[in-house]
Amino acid sequence: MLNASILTLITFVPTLGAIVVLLLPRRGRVIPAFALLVALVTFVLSLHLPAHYDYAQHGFQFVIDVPWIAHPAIHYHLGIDGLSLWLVLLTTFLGPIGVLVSWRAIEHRTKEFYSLFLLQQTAMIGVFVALDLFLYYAFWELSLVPMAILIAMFGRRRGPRAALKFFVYTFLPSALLLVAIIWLYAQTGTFDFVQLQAKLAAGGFASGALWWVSIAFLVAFAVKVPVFPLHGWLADVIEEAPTAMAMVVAGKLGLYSLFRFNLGLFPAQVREIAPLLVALGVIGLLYGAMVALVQTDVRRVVSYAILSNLSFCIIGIFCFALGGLNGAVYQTINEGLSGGAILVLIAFLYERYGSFDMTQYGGLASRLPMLSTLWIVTTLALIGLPLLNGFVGEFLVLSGSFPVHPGWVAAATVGVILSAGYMLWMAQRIFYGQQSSLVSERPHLDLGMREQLTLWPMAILMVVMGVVSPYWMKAIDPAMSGLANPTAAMHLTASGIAASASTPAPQGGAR
Amino acid sequence: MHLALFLIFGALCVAGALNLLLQRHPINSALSLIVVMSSLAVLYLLLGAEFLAAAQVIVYAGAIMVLFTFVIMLLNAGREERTRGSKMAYVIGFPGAAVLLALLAYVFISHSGDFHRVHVGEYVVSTAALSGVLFRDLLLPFEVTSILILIAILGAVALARKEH
Amino acid sequence: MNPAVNPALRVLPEIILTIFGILVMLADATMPKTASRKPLGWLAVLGALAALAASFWQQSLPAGDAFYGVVRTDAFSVFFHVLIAGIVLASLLIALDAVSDTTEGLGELFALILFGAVGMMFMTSAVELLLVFIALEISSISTYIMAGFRRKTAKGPESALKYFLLGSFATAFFLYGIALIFGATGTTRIPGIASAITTGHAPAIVYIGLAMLIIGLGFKVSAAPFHVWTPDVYEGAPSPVVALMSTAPKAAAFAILLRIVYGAFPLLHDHWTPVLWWLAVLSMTIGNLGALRQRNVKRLLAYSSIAHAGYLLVAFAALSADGIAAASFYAVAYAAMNVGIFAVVSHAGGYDDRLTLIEDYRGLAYRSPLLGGAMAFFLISLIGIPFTGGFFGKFYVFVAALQSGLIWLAIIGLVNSGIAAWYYLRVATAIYSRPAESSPIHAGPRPSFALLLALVITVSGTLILGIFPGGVLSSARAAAATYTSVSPAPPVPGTAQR
Amino acid sequence: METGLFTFLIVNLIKIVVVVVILLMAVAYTVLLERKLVGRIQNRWGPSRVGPFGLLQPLADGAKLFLKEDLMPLAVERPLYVLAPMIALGCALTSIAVIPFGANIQWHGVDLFQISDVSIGLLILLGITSVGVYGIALSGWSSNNKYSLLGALRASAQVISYELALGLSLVGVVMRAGSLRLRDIVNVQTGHSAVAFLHWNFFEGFQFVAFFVYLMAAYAETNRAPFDLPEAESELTAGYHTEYSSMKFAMFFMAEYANMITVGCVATLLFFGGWSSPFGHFLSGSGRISTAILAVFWFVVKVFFFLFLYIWVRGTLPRFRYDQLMGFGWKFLVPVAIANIVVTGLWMGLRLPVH
Amino acid sequence: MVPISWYLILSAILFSIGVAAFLIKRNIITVFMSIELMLNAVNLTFVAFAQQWHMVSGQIFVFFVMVVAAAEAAVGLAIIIAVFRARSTLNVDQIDLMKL
Repeated sequence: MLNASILTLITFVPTLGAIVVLLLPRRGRVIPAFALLVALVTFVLSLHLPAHYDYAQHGFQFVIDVPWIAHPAIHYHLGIDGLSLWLVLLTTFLGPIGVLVSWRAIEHRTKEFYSLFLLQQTAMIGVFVALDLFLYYAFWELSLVPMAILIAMFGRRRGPRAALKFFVYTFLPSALLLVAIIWLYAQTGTFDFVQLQAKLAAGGFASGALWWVSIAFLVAFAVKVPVFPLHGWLADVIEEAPTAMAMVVAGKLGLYSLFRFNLGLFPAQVREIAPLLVALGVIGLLYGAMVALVQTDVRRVVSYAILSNLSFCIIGIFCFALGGLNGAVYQTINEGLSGGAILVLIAFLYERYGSFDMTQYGGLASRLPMLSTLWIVTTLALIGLPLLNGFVGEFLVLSGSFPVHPGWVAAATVGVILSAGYMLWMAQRIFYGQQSSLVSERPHLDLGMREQLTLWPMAILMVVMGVVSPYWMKAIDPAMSGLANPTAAMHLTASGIAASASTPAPQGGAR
Repeated sequence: MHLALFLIFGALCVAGALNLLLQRHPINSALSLIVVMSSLAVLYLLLGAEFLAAAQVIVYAGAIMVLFTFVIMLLNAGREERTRGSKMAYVIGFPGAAVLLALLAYVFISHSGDFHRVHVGEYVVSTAALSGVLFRDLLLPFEVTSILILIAILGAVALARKEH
Repeated sequence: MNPAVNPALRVLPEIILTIFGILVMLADATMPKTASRKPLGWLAVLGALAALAASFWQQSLPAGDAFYGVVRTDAFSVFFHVLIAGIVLASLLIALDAVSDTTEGLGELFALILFGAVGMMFMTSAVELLLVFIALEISSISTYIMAGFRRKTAKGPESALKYFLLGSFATAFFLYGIALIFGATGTTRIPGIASAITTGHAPAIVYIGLAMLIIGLGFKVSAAPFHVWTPDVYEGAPSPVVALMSTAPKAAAFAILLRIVYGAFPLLHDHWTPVLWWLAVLSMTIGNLGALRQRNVKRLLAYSSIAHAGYLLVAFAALSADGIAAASFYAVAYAAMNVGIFAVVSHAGGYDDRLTLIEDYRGLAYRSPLLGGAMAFFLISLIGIPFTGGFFGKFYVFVAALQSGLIWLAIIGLVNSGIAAWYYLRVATAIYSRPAESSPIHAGPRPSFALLLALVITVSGTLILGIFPGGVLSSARAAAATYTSVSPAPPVPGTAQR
Repeated sequence: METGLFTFLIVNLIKIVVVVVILLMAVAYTVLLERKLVGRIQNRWGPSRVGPFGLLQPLADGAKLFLKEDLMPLAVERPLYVLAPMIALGCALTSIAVIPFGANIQWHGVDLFQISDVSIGLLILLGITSVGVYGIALSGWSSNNKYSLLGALRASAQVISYELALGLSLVGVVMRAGSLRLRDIVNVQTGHSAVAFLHWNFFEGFQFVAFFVYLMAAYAETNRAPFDLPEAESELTAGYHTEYSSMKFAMFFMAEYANMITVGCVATLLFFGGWSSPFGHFLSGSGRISTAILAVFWFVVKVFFFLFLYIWVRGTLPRFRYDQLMGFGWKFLVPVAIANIVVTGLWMGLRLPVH
Repeated sequence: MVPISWYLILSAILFSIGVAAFLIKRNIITVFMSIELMLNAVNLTFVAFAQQWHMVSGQIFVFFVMVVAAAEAAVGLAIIIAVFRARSTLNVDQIDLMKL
């Protein structure tokens, strides 16, 4: 049955691809072409998910649950719900784009690059689909490695340093996360997310210990997002990493984990600490925006913009309003999409002019109309113009959260305005005004076939997501409604267990 | 007589050991150690271990220590120098050893009630009895020892071989 | 004792190794002086293979004693027999790759490796402290010698000397410990000691004796604060030898430490677990902090091995069947990755350590993708990244610790593994950074068949242990089950909830 | 103990004094014997001036050595320099303590012909022999003279090497006797037939191989020709005792000859039936007194034979080169000794059914 | 007559002196000799306990310790010779090519 094995396929096809890449000859563009093929196949396979997803049903679908290691009891347990559905798709969607954007940027050591890239795909998809905490943690940690090596090997001059920083930043809290996961196992005898949720909801644990466990989870994820004071690695990594990695390094993994585990397993503890996080979110939003305003390096602007946008998601999450949560999920996807797009654009710009300094640019719009158009579209998506995807997310977050923390959310609104400021200012400085010497000296090659292939799908998706958001929401909303209030969460959990218990594992939840 | 012998040779042991510690020249230390070992042989006799007493003299005093003096002479080891390291060692060495001794002595004294008293000839292990256990119950360790010796020979040859 | 089993079969791997060791010696003596000694290495490999096969075969033996209760083959000892035979096999291959035809004393080296392995194997199967002592000495003395095998260099003999002096010092403590235990219980058989101590309290002599045994073995496994010799010895010893001595004697020493504390003093666990707790914390912390400031790769790996000894001790302190299984599993995982990384270091650096500093390894991945990739892979496993043996081993260790309620130990351990990531990554990033133009690196000669074989063994071992640990795990649990009768019941998972 | 402590001490003291005096006399006349015999071998007379046939020569030598000035070179390591000859002579004399030189005849509970009858007599002999090397080693080292040091180094290496072969060669004998007590070893070899000498270990126990190994190892142990490298005068002046003079020199001298006698005694005891008559009851005495005397007689005869052999060898064989010496010891004597043990073990195993 | 504990204390004294000597002495050979002293002290303990329990195995242990000590001495002295050849010194503090 395809439904049972589809997640396994989506997860491990890239790994298989990675192994094959290692065996391919280093001739011509064989390796990137093959990697593209693998990424596309993965994407096509992942299209099966929304097509066969049962939107009416709560709980996890496409479930596969077979014992992996007998003792300690670890299962190979995969499944998706409305939350992970779109994140998996986002990841598989960005896969081919990552290959295409690297097409010219990576000229040497292609074998290493593409095999690690594909391995990274596996790790990220694995994070979204794993329902066994051990398995989840394995993918979570695994996602660090190819990322770090790729940054070190293919980053710019200070790549190794950035990779080290990234790794250490994320690895140390992960160690605590592991302690927490094992502690949960020691207490409950299971790594299974669904069972854990039920057992934790049933109560009976020392609240102090549980609180610390939730903190361990929180910190590990907050670093990965990153949440405001833990963002030290972000700018360096965005600056140094190859574009294909910079696109995926921040945001979705950490945010997904916050949704899934912090909100899913520790609703009570999270609510205790939520005000702090909302405050951090607002501070991060404003801080990111203000720092971005004074940057001249485009990558720095974008990296602080990303920090700012992600902080926005944090606000949405920790207000615990259904609208805010929905918006946060949407915003997570948006960020992956639009943030990725702007990084791709920057990369293309750099390939042409060899500079990241926006003061050296000017008047590009007339020379490169296609690039400029796409840039503007992306900018508008990022600042939340209606009819584009960013608007939906921002609106949902602000409107949903405002009743909960009116003061903070009002402050966040200022951040939104600031973000419009720096993004537009950047666009203005690069594309309009007088042509700079840098621009006029170089030949003007507008986007080529490959580059258009890279960007148009993203641009189109931005528009589609802005216009027909309910299509996405019908999966997100049920998943979030359970997290919005804890009693509903109990209910959801109960039904989730019922669902996974009533349907035999191989058949999954969907029909 | 047992007591007298114990006191004499025990004192000799301690004196030898202290001399080893205090002498600056390795050969004097080596000779002190020989004194300790020979005195121990007498104590073994008092404790009814005849075979061991002889083995002690043959193996330790007669072979191992000869090897030591041989090497000292071969390398023409001179007096020990006092260096910075030795001050540090004094700070650790004496208190460490003193603590160890105090601990052990305390334990032995506090348990002294549990121990027998030894009389001369009360329990003498004959060589035959010794070999009876050695070649039956402990045959395997005995055989395995041969590997140990083989290794020692191999190693000594490999390490001290002359340059080609 | 099962009368149907010929006692010789219970020591079959040891016998095979001894025979092959003697064959190597004799062949070495009869060969012409100028002939290449590499065939001897292959002969030794053959011996290690035979011993490995024999060890596997021993799994079919019913558990029992032989030679008047001096050795015991049970799931536990056979588990470690297999492990040691595997390590010896890989180390021999590494040695074959690293040495040249003109390397001095090759015949002796191969023979010593085989003989040393005999001692290590006996350590895991001995239940009589006398045999433990002899076996420990065989393993130690052979490693002392091998540590100083490059005697023309200034560092070789120095490292042998340090290892020897401190090792013998530790041996004296170990021996005193045995003497005191013998004095308190009147026996040197491990089961006999266990039956002599019938309550949770014992005479003070027993405690001192046990402490001395732990000190002695602590030296052998290079647990802090008894670790001072490790970095120097690893630095001065030839890399193939380090591959062996950082894993096999340690695994054997851990096995015997397990036998002693769990097998002979199960009822005194209230007294020895805190000691192990502290040893674990100190080893992890000192090992990792020490490694942070190392520039020499071999020294760095030495400190890392101290840290890994600490992780292993965490499992000991867990005081449960899971803890024993975790320790056994970890020993295997550590062996696979550490032997592997020394295979790379040995090939890249050569027998005479051409490359020593981390900077020397800059760009290894560019010069030789195979070596660089393999080294990065082993570093990743040492860090403890999932789907490698290093991760699952660590994971299982901390599962055992947390199940026994050692929360702080687990936190300290995992924070430590976070710190450790830093220095492993320094090496890893060096491997993957572009080499400086003037750097003297050359990745050495083309990897030989022996090296490829060793890498295949270690890489696949590390991967299998990370992805499909089930097989080894069930063996480890069977090994641990040897002690379930004597170890206190572990806390049942889920009790907190009910 | 039947006798009191005091009597025990007195009787033993007397025994010791008597034995030591006899031994020293024997040493003195062994020297004379050597000089005479070597003289004859070299076709000259040897000492003949002092007393009839030069019989008073040892006394004259002794007096000379006593009266000479005792030189103490300035650069020597004084305490050890003084100690070394004492160790050498002490060990040489002590080893005689466990040697039974006559039949086991008790007088008021006191064994007349042995100072101390211990159950591990053979081991004690070996032990004392092995300690004796310190005398040589220390003398050479403390003399602060390179010839002496070389001699001492040679001696140490040689003694350690050959001790192995020596010890191994005795194992066969011990196996046959099943005891380390020297009297037991002799008793095993004693027979009553007219050809009792066939019971000797040398013949019956197949131990003639062991005997030759022992003999050669013992020659090396005593630093006698052809193994006298430590004092090889052509290379090292006088080896370890180059710097010694007067009484200290005499002590080394005496130690060497005392050791020769000890070796002779041991060879007699272990391989040639000790004090027992080679011809069974013939000449073995019937009464207590005659038994005692004849036993001592046989013993002395046999020992004398070995002393004679010593001197004969010295007069006949050239000195080994150093590497030959080591090679001979390690590559020939040790393997042969081990083979002898194996063969003896097999032979005994075949002869004695398992009980 | 003489209590066993006296022997044990004597051996403890010797062992402690050995430990102190190991830490204090600066000549490699002497350091090695102090290890031998420690082993001898342990041997005395074994023999004393063998007398205490009237068990032969305690004495046999000593026998094995001697064998081991001999093997150790052979190897140890070979190592010392190798060190001396390489470094021409026997002072522990000068054997410091590698930082401890």
